[in-house]
Amino acid sequence: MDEQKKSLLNVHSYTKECIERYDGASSQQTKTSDAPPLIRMKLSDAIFNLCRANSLWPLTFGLSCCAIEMMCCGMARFDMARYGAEVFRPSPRQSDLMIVAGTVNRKMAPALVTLYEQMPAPRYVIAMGNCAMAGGPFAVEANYDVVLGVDQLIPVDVYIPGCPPRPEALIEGILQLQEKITGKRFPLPQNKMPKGA
Amino acid sequence: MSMNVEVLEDDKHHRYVLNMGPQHPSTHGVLRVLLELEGEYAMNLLPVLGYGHRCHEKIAEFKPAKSFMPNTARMDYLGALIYNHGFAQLLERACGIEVPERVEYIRVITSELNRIQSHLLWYGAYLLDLGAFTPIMYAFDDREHILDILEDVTGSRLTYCYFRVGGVSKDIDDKFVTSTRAFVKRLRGRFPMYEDLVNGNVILQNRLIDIGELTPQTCARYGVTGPLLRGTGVAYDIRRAEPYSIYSKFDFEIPTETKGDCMASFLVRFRELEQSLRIIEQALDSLPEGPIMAAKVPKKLKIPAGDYNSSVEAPRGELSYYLVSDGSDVPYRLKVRTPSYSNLSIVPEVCQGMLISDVVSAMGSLDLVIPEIDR
Amino acid sequence: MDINNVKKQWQTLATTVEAVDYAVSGHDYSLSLERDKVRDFAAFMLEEGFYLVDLMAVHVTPAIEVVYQFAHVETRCRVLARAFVDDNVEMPTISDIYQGANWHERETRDFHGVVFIDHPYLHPLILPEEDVELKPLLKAEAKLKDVEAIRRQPPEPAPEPKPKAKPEAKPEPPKSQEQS
Amino acid sequence: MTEQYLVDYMYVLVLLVMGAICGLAPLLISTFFAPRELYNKTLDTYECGMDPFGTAWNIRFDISYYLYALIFLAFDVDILYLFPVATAFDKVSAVRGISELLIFVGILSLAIVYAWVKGVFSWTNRRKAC
Repeated sequence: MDEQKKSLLNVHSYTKECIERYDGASSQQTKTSDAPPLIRMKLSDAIFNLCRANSLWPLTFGLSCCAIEMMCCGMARFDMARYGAEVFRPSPRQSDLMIVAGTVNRKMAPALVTLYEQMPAPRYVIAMGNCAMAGGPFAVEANYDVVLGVDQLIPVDVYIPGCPPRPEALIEGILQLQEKITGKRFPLPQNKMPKGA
Repeated sequence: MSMNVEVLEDDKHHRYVLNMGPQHPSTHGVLRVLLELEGEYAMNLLPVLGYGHRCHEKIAEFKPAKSFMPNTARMDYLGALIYNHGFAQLLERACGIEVPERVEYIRVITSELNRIQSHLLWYGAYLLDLGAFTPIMYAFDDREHILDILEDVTGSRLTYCYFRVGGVSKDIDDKFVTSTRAFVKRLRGRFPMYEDLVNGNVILQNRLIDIGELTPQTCARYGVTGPLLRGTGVAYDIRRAEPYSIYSKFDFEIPTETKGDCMASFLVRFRELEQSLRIIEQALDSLPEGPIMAAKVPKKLKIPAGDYNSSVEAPRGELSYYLVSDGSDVPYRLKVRTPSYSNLSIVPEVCQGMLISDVVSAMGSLDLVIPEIDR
Repeated sequence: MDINNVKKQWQTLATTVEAVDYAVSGHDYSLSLERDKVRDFAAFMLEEGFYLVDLMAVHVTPAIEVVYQFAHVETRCRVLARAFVDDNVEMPTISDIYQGANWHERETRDFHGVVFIDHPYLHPLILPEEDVELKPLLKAEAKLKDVEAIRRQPPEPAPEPKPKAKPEAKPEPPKSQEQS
Repeated sequence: MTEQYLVDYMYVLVLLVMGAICGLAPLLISTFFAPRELYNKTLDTYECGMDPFGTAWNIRFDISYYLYALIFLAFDVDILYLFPVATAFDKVSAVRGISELLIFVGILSLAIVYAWVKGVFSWTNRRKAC
């Protein structure tokens, strides 16, 4: 009974997997099944995509500075609620959008991949900020710990540059994701905003 | 009293070990705390750090000292200008550069605005941890005002890189002065509303009073500084104890409490908002004219060999830089002593045996910023 | 906490006690300690009411130098105490006196590989578990400097305000520190 | 006369069917239309991105939870007896109905008063390591 016990701080079961993915050796071998839905109809797809795009529930995954701009986005002034994205779910089970807001380092990579895999099937990823895109200000010769870009670990749908990107950039990223899901960009509510708002 | 990892492994005690792990709403970032639970009581806690480590100190040894300024803002992004101030002061001390009078005033005004912004975010996030959703909306509404004021001058909203060695990069105009005065008046008017909405709330008091008590001796043994130390009755504030820049010119009190529990540090931070407003007003009244850059700042900053210290009062406690220079312009070794690092180290002793919800409220009162701990 | 008898006590504990100009270097006293005196120095400082600001290591040639920084709450007095690690890079721990040093020591071990003797839980703190041997902050051979190079050069006899010219002859360092 | 009888039962049947549909429809939709993309860790227990330690089966629960269950049980049974009262409520004068109801519930709530006095509801906020 002793040997298979994991020491508390021991290596996460996904560390080897992350190292392989980071070196480009394996690409998402951990996918066990990838069957499409049982009933595939154009109409049902259109309806479901419309619903998914307009109610993207992000996972609270704030790692560093970009997390504060993500919070500003959720607040009254920039208000992601206009696009259905303001419900920040703490657990990946109830969220379908993972906004990687901050720097991912080698110790955090296994947790990132685990959380990505524990989200229900139609899952989307936004890489927010230069650190999540390509290591940002830490992609220097002296860096021994920061993962240069989240897309080497998990597939990313929308990249948002900036350090940290402005809240408007995050909202534009969500609109781009909605366009990617449904194929068309929704008439922005801003068009009907009262003058001077 | 710290968690003994070996005892746990063979599981004789059938205690339930839970990860309050890297992705958790109440850890304000990627801090992982191992809770060894007995029913609702966390009998042992073991914070595990390193999930936000970004090699700042190694980067400092590869770049000229002047170009490390953006990194200081990314260590504690809520007190970025104060981190800039500490680093600029470090290099000015080392190279003997005199800073013009106006620059000192600009630095104090913008640093205090940054301190208010950091305390407002703490105020909202802490109450969000305790389950209150409305105060964070009010706090962020005020905070956005500061972000606009500082954005006109510094150009960014969060990770400022506004100070330079010997001065600042852009002068403040009178639009900045008028909007700052308007903001001071507005925020001072909202304090009664905050007082009624939150501080007087009985649920908050039950959640905070007698939770996580600290004594000055514990703070000395752990190196805890900032609002937590002032909560225990010790009026230690670097702006008053080691007056740097021109803080000696302003009169402001150091708010302290006596009990040292979560409510004490809550009230101390809340009252510090008022003191920062007073400093800003006095600084705005006596803002001198003058250049915004020291006369002769060498392009390649030769730092004479030796080791230098500079400590400033960050929103969370004492921030001190320690620079070892071997005469070239690249630092030989730069260590940044960040306040939350020592503030967090009291968790295993103070939160031992607490209910889980009290652990969340005690850690929220530490006002943690994780990349500042992991550097 | 009156500074005089504290200084007398320092004379007994530390090998050199040097008052330093706060305006330039940011701390008041710079001491260098023997390795085995570190624990009783820490105990004495705790009695006097100092709190441990920081504990860090600097990689220099004869041996890695561990720097302790103390400050006092009532009176302004910043003290920097230095000690050299012994040959197999070990240092007595002070985490039972100053519990705050527990994490500082684990971090110094992460970055510099300084092993602190009878430290309660010397696991890596900041680096991942399997990176015990990484020791990122150790200097590459080319950049490694002697300990004298990072000491403050004695000010010129006439310290005129303009930046000092590079001293041609390397002045004999006043403190003779024979390190094994 | 029998039609009226049947019509009444028809309402009950319709409501039952509607309830079943509202219950099962989301389940059916999600089984048929949801994409089935599973990973290794999708079905593992979620613990903040980390691997959980050990199973949750062999932990010993605290005694205080057991007492909460007991009190819940007392009132669960109590509700059970109130269903027949509800049906026969209109045959008795209002005052008598209400007073008997209150006596019945009052007696049963003594269990809570007893538990309260015994301090089941007061959680000490600190428990020293045993």
